[in-house]
Amino acid sequence: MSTFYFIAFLSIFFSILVISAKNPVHSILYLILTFFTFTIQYILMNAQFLAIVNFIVYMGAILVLFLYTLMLINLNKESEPVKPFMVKIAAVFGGGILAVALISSLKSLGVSDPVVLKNPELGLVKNLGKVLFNEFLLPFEVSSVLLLSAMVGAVLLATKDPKEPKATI
Amino acid sequence: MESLSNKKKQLVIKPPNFWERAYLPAIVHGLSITMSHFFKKPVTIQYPDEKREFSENYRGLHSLKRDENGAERCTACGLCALSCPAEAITMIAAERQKGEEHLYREEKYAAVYEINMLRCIFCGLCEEACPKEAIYLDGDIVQSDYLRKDFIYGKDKLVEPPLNQ
Amino acid sequence: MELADIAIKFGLIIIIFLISLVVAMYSTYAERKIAAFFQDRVGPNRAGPFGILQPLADGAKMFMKEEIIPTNATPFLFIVGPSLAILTACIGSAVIPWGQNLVVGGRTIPLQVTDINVGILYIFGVVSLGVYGVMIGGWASNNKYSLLGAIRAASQNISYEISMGLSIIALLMVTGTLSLGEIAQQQHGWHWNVLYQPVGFLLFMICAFAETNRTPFDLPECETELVGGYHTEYSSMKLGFYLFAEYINMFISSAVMATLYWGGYNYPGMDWVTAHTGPAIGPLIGTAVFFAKIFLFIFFFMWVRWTIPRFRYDQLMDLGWKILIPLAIANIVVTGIVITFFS
Amino acid sequence: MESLTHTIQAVPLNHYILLSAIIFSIGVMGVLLRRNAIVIFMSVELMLNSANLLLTAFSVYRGDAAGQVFVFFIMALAAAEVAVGLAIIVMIYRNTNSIDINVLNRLKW
Repeated sequence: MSTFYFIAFLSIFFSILVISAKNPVHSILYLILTFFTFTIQYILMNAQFLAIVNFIVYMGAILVLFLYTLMLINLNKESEPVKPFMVKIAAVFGGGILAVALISSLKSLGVSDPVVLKNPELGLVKNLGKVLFNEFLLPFEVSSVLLLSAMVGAVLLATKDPKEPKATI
Repeated sequence: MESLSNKKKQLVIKPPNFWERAYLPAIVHGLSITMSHFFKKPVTIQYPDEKREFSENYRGLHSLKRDENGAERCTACGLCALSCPAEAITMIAAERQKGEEHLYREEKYAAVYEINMLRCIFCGLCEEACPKEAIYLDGDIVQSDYLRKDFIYGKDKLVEPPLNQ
Repeated sequence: MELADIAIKFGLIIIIFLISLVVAMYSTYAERKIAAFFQDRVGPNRAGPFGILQPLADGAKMFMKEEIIPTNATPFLFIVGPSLAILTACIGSAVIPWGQNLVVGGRTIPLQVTDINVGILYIFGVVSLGVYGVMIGGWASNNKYSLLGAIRAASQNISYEISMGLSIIALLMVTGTLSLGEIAQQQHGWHWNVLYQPVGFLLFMICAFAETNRTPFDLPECETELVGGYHTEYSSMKLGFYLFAEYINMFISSAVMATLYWGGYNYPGMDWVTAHTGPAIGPLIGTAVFFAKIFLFIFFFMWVRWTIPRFRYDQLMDLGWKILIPLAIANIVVTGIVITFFS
Repeated sequence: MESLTHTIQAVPLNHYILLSAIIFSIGVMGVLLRRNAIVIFMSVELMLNSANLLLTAFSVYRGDAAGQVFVFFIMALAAAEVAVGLAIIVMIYRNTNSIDINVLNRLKW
């Protein structure tokens, strides 16, 4: 039980560091840690498949891509000029208002039942696969089309225009 | 232009077929070549432990010879130093005193005889110039050392050890 | 769970860590010795008989060396990089089945740390994390060569992970389970998966070479182009960690290949041997066979290293994206057709 | 692993929602605060992930696998989004030599 609160604290801590770190590479590394805490949350809920997929897709592919792009662009530290102080205050204020609104609306609900794992098989590959390929077969296929189109789009966007050889990176 | 020797061969490079472009046969062939080397005897030798035999006319470290009585042959005539193209040899001559007949063969001998091994090119001209057959390049490889001055070999290193010892 | 079970599990973990470290240590020796044999040389033979103590001497040297952290490096990340590399290399061994259940004194001891039912995906995830060690280290060194090495490592790993995953999918269609323990059990006797999935094995092996940064694909650290790649700035034991992580990775990926495709601890005539030697010795023979397979694979890794020259960078990407991925997809399709119509 | 999961499951659903809400708000703040396009993108990922966590919690709470399948779809979507988004960012960087979003306020050239 207390594991959840500890991990939750860590997630919030690291996610604050993500948005406050000066160096973008550091904030990616903090994001990795945040996602790692999420993976632990999934394991605690016995969603093994999601935990591993979170591991592979988010930490292993998406964040590596982020890091890769950032290293490729190779920004200097001073290249991100800070926003004016008032804008910062306004941003924190806006985000805070959102958080307060969400939390206070949650407060009015009262305490709910605890999350109890009724069916320990729920998050296993076998069970998820059955649901995925019966009820959600069409969305699954559509998502494959989405991925394919994203791949083609990314290649199309990132390739240099052959007519303009002066493009540099 | 026509080639003079008519030995020129026209090389035709065919585009590789599918099997060749798969590269797998080539990789297997390469692997078999390296594997055949795996079982071959090593061609290297364990140098300080075992030494490869030198050829007959190998020219190594100099040695100053003694005659059949154990006396030094060198008479400090200076022909070797004169013939040395690298100017590696220096010597100081001295006169033989009474009672030193068993040490030096003639009346004149080399009190100091130095060869700078960093200058020496092991050409063997000193050996050929020597009228007394006193110097021969029949030794080993020159040892490595840490200081330049240690490469200047004196008589202590060059002269042959006495006969009956 | 009883205390004894926990103790046994703990002991097993320690033993597996020790074994993988010792194997990695002696892989460095084997690499030098085998390289020497392939090049008609003798190899290290000064430390101990046949140079058998050479890894210890190397380790001692690594410890003695001066620890250098470059002035402009990010000190914390500079240290995190190699630590992460060796950590991700080590934790992969948790799900590999090292042998059948051992029965000693009426107690059954599974020779596998944990048999989670997404074992392959776990290995896959650990492998995909391995690139972080390289990337963080390369970036934190604040050196152009290191950064180039890190970028190369990232793109290479991402590219080859895809075809690795696709080749595993074809295997999963045959086995029908994600648990490595079950996959090893299914290949009892002669039913090794390589007989059903030869193309898949080839793809997996090529990708394993790429993921462990071994020689035809060692572009992240190629010393002729990038000085030392991502570990240019490293010295002392931090460099040792990087080199060590590579050998542990090689050991683990050899073990995974042996488990997934070459029958794991199974060998023909296994039932007969187990019946004659008893349940305490029989599984250990299986484990020995498993290790023999692993060592064969490690030998193969080294054999390839001294045979095939390094790829050029665009050739590497072409191989990954234009050849291996279509081949893997074709393999999946053919496997599906065969399973649907012939079984 | 089963013994691990049985012991900890006594957290009220509210707290999962609370956690997700806080992380979502942090993501929003990140989008508003930063000017680096990649960091903004990462904040968006943070928001997506908080939704993932909540969906999983709901799925476990209801004993229904559909929520987890939905998380799977969100991950596929996020992968696609990242591929295209990073390609766009690289393209922007090539054209403007900066990934500061304030440079992009004109949207015409």
